[in-house]
Amino acid sequence: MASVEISGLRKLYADVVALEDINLSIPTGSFYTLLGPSGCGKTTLLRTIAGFHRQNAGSIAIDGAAIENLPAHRRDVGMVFQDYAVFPHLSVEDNVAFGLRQRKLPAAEVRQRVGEVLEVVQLGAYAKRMPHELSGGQQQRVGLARAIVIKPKVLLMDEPLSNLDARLRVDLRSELRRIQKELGVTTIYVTHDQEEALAMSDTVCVMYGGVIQQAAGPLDIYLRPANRFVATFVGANNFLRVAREGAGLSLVSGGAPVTDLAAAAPPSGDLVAAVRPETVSVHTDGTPPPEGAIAIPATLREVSFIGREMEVFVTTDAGEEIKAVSRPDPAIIAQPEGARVTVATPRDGLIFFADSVTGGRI
Amino acid sequence: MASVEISGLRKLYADVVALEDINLSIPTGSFYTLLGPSGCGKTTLLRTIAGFHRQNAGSIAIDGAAIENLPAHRRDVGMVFQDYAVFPHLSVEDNVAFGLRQRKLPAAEVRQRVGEVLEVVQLGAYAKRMPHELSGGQQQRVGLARAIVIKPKVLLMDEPLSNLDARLRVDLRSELRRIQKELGVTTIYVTHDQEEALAMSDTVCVMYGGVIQQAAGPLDIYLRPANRFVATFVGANNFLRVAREGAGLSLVSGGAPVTDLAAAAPPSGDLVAAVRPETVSVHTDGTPPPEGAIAIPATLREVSFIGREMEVFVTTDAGEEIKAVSRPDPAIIAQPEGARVTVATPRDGLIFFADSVTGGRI
Amino acid sequence: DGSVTVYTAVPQNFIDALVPMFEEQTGTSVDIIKAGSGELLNRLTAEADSPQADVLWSVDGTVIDFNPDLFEAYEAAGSDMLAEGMDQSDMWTPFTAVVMALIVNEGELDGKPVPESWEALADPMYDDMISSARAEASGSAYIQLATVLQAFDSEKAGWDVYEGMLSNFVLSDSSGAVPRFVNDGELAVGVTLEDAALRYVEGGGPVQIVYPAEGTAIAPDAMALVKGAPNADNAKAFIDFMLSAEAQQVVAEQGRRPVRSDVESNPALIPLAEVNSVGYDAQWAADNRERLVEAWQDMVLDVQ
Amino acid sequence: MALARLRRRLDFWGGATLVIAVILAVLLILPILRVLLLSFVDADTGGFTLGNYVEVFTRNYYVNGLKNTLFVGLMGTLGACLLGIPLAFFTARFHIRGRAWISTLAILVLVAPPFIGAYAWIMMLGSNGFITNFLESLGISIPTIYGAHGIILVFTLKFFPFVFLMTQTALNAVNKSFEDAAENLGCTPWQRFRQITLPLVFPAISTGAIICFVLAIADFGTPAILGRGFRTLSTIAFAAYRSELGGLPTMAVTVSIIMMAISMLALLAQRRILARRRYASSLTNLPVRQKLTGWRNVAVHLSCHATVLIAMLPTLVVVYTSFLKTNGPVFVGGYGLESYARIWRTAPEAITNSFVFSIAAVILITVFSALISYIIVRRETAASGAFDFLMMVPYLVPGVVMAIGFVTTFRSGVFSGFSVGALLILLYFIRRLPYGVRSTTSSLRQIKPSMEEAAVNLGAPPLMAFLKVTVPLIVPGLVVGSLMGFITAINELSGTLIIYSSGTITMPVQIYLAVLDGEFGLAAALSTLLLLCTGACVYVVFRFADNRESTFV
Ligand SMILES: Nc1ncnc2c1ncn2[C@@H]1O[C@H](COP(=O)(O)OP(=O)(O)OP(=O)(O)O)[C@@H](O)[C@H]1O
Ligand SMILES: Nc1ncnc2c1ncn2[C@@H]1O[C@H](COP(=O)(O)OP(=O)(O)OP(=O)(O)O)[C@@H](O)[C@H]1O
Ligand SMILES: [Mg+2]
Ligand SMILES: [Mg+2]
Repeated sequence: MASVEISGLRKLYADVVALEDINLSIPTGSFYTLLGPSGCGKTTLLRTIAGFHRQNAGSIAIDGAAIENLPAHRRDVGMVFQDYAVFPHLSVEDNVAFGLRQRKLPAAEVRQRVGEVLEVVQLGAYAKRMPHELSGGQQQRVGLARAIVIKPKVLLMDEPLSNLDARLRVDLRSELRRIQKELGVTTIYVTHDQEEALAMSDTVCVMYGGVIQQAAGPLDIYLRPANRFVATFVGANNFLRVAREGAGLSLVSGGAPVTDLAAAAPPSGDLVAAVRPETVSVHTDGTPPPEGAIAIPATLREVSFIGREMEVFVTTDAGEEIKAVSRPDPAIIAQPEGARVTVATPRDGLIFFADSVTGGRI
Repeated sequence: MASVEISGLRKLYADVVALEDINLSIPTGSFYTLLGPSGCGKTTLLRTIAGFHRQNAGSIAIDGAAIENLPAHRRDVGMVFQDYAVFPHLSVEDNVAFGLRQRKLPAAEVRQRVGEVLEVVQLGAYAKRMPHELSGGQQQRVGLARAIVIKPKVLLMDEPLSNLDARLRVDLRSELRRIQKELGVTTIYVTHDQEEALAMSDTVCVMYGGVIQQAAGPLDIYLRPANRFVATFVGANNFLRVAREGAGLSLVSGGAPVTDLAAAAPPSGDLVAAVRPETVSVHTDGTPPPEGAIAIPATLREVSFIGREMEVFVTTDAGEEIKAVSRPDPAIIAQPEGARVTVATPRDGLIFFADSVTGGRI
Repeated sequence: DGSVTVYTAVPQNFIDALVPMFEEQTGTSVDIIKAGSGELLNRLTAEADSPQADVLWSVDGTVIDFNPDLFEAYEAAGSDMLAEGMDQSDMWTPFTAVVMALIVNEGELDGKPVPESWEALADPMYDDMISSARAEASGSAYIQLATVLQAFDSEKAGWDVYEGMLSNFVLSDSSGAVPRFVNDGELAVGVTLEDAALRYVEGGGPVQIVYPAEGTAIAPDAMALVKGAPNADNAKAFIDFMLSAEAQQVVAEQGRRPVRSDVESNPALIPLAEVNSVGYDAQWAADNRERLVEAWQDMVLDVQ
Repeated sequence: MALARLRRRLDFWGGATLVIAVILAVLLILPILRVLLLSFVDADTGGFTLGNYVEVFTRNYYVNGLKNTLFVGLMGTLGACLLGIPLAFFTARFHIRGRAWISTLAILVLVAPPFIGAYAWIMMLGSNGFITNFLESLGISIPTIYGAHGIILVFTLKFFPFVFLMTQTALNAVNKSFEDAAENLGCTPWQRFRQITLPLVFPAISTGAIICFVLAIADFGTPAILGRGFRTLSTIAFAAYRSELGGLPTMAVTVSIIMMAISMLALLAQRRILARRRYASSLTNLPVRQKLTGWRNVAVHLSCHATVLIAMLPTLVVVYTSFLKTNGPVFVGGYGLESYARIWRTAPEAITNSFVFSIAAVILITVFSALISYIIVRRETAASGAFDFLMMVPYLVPGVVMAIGFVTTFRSGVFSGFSVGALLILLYFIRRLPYGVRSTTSSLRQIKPSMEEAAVNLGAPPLMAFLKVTVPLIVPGLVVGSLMGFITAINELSGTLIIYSSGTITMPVQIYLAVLDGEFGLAAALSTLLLLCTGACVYVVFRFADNRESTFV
């Protein structure tokens, strides 16, 4: 239970920059998630903290004490591995006891702590089993028990759920969060699944290209993405081209101009507007769009009914594609390809960005 | 392009019944999906149609001609394999040409048809590549091209997307559907992913235990499941216990009695009501449930924000668990665990079933 | 007491019979390295700086004459009892007299007459019926070659006969296998050592020994003290023992000709005096070895 | 700072890498270089010359040997493929009763003691062989076993298990969907086999064939005994080494180097061809074995069982012979244990030595296999690649070359001072180390690195993590590799023959000498004993290895 402070961290593989000027600060006891696409450096950051490889620059401090030069086996951070890494030649009990024995604790204490921790992960009855007699989810919990029994200052997890099937993944999500809260251990969690990150975290840290893009609470990340990349990666936004009209901004595809943000916009450079699919509604002749919303005429391209929701893909007259997601509406599903529709989104559903991969919000 | 008629099909492995009395009828050009959990017999049915093993009873007819006794290499059905099965020692071109050469077509025609089909699957530029130089999605398309180039009467696909990553899976879904429509080839498609089945199919055939449970259009399957199994497998329903009260039925967890269905209910045996999570709304003190809805008092257990939606788990006072899914509501997300809430669902959101795995709808 | 290291090319049956006797008599333990004589010489050359061996036992004497640097002259006790013609060099002591002979399996001759001379072996009717070791690889096969070359009027005449023989030969790499092949009926005739043939005769095999009419080699085989031998005294005792009447008696029992005048040959063999000798010139054989082997190697490719 | 970096480099693994590099340099590279140098030495003057090579490529005697070697090597390999591929296909695709038995026999054929098998063939198919005589009594006359065709027959039967086992393993891993897809696209079963299955297992077939080829051209015993006038490079090299002229074995070495070069060329050619054809196999979608019926079933069963039984015949003859009654070198009819009695008189030392040397070598092999495998698999340094490559070298270097290299390197100069026993142990160690490394490496590759990282993360220093987590997990690989090392070490002949000395004779050498003396009974008894030890090891390997058959190739 400790706070983590990382500053100016930089890591190269040969001449590939894997991490660039990473600065982050994690308060004691919180659940901190690194979220980002494949190759963005999440694993590298986690493994650098664990000491499996050395940074090229920067410092890592736990509770104020620098640890970046300690060898991995002396860092006192627990780690839960993506592939569980449960020692197959040791029983559940011996797996969990491994770290304690390494620390030369008295046998009685080892026994007691192993017992306690197995209760926490609800594996008490499995103490004598060998790993191959356990299911994937149970093995995952052995991996977790083994990491937390040593009372690490910080707990690291690298996509611990990604090898499990969809249902188990959702179940274990709550389970992991429960245990983390119960122990109050500061946790750094890696995932590339936005749903997982949003559901579990106190803070979500979105990374891209070895650089931190935004670190904030789940709702903030979702509703107020700091830059275009975050908006792309979290929330599956539509991006629409923006035209400058005198002092105002308007969508190229149509709709009334937006003026209130024009002042904040940079004097030059292209802009885009992000629109979340669930804020877009689709209207046929019979149902007019709501008053005050931005309405864009378009052609229906595809309607896909996927159960709880339907996905509607339309092409605006300006040739832009927009995806709308809503509860299924048989009237829309029944529309033929090529039907004329109007899509609408409320004004405050638009977020403007400079038009580059990581262009900032305006 | 042909119709498929299967009747009384039965298949045993040793003494395990894998298929029992399968009857189905697929109109020319339609996209027919077999959906069901692992082990329900989907692959067995598909491979029996392809001729990889022999049925124990029943008949299979394509365009009215019985094929069930032809050897596999003379059935003229195309097949796309789950693991692509692209021949690794042949180039893309040679893979696609394989079936044509087998049919001893003239070289010029082979060349021309291969060229055409590679354009259809958008791999024209890759003709000379070897399979290991292709991505998973591209290999999948080679497998598809190879199957369709022989102009099979029927196209079979066994979970062709399940080995691909989530994003590609969604992209290829539309792609496959587009190609199938373009060619108009009658297609039998196997999946265990309900979203995929609902999004792609003309008809979804839900199987369980080697038996067809329901075959209908996607909306019908989702909104009007024929039995409890279909309701469980498609739509992630909540199931609530039902009490008989005189001539009426009511939920054990509470809410006004439902009387109109009582007549249809069997005279004895337990019943359950299925409630789809997206029809359930959660209400705190401030916001009363809508008029006329069934309102159930409950305790909040967990709220999970997963982006576009939030999942709310509550326990009713009768001890039943209900999951509600809706657009995120910061007011609910802010509620502490254990808060008192009311959950509500409209009357017509309830579907009643006899309480057994495949209990019928009432 | 102590030990002695012996490099030897002698057949195993001599080792089995003689070495335990020596060990018992002197209390000296014997380490035996058994290999072909060429190989042994390679070893001795390689080890010249720090000799491992004490005695080289039972090799063609010219090998020793040819490499005088590796050995030390020694006059064994009992040298005065050597039979006539056995004492040929100061560098080495004779151990036995080796007689070259033919071994014949009459049953495999398909009715052809038993060959009685070298010249008969050259008769084309024996094509592919005669077993011989390769003269390039086996010491005794080389002696046989040299014997034939010496048995006729000129070397040229000898080569003519030998060429005929060689075209009838079926060659094997080891001389030990020659009588084995004949005994087992794989081939009908073998050019071999008298004592090797005798073991099959005594064992009850369907074979007989024939001495070529033109004469054959009666060649002493040699023992010598290795220069710088770590156990020189034991080595001398070993050589002395092998020349003793007692040991030579065993030699006779094993079918080799003893070198002492006071020990009789094995009664199963005809007396040595009755064997026609070519008066084998070992020095000539040694001097011309390289030339003869190359000629042999070229001839093999032509006639085989 | 620089000091700190050095300290980081020189952790336990840095040190181990260094030690191993030195050992490989001294025991492997140096001796081979010495031999290579020797082939450029003029035997008479001791100066540099290309004359040895000129002589080999111009004198008919050698050129002929070279041609013969290539001929029997290629034909033997072809024969091995013709036997091995169908057998592999039958056992992999059809239900064959006694499949385990077939594999076991094939493996016993591989590990049978060297040299004596050829003699057994003479007893069966020689001019007076019992099969020859039997057929003659039926009025059938067949050519004798001697000459090129006999050598090819023996090579075929002796080496086909390599092709068989490798191909079978590959066939078992071919993704079933490929064959289904071919059928779905209109292939009949035979078309499917030719167009899909065969190309897919071609890499395995060619690897098996290369092993056959390399072993066939280095094989000495078979052409020596069956060749009669037919000389190959291996018999020429041996004859040159044994020739009584003494002096430097320059011609022997030159001929050996040429044999080695041929092997290397063959291997490089195969690698080039394969470079574009590595197909990952599927471990989940495995083919199913088909049940055959009627005459096909009978024919397939017969051919499978007959193949391995015929290949096993020489071994059976050897065992049988060891129980024949003897008088001196002559078999006198009836059965007896004289041959075994003679072992106790003449060979107890050989038996002890064989075990002592092999076990000592195997202990070294075990320890170093564990370390080298770890460095190859887990440490991404230049050394890993170099070690991986070096582990192929001993497969290609004939025993004679290695041994001559040892003698020239360790009998004088800087590295002298090893006893002969120690040299033999080191020779076995370096020649058989690849078995241990290969098996351990594949074991280790299956273990995810996260295993060791987890241990380190839990507080174990690197060496401790290795001992407590890695080593227990690679035990099966280590055991299998070590036993393979043991089997091949205790059967080593060609190298031992050149190095052994006073008191260091081994069983194979004793067998070789007995055969040369025509003492076939003794040789047979010793061979039977050796076969027994080997068989016991094979049994243990079977119990430990996951993929038992492929362990042996
Ligand atoms: N050992 C290595 N050598 C060279 N480059 C590496 C190495 N490991 C990772 N990289 C590179 O560093 C970058 C970051 O990799 P990292 O594994 O941290 O990504 P990640 O965010 O964990 O991705 P994923 O979600 O796929 O696990 C990538 O570009 C990757 O290719
Ligand atoms: N070769 C076989 N021998 C015996 N039983 C089999 C065989 N193949 C399948 N089965 C059994 O038949 C049933 C149906 O299997 P099938 O492979 O058709 O299921 P599936 O619906 O395709 O499942 P999945 O989604 O896992 O692919 C299962 O109970 C399975 O265990
Ligand atoms: Mg990662
Ligand atoms: Mg399936």
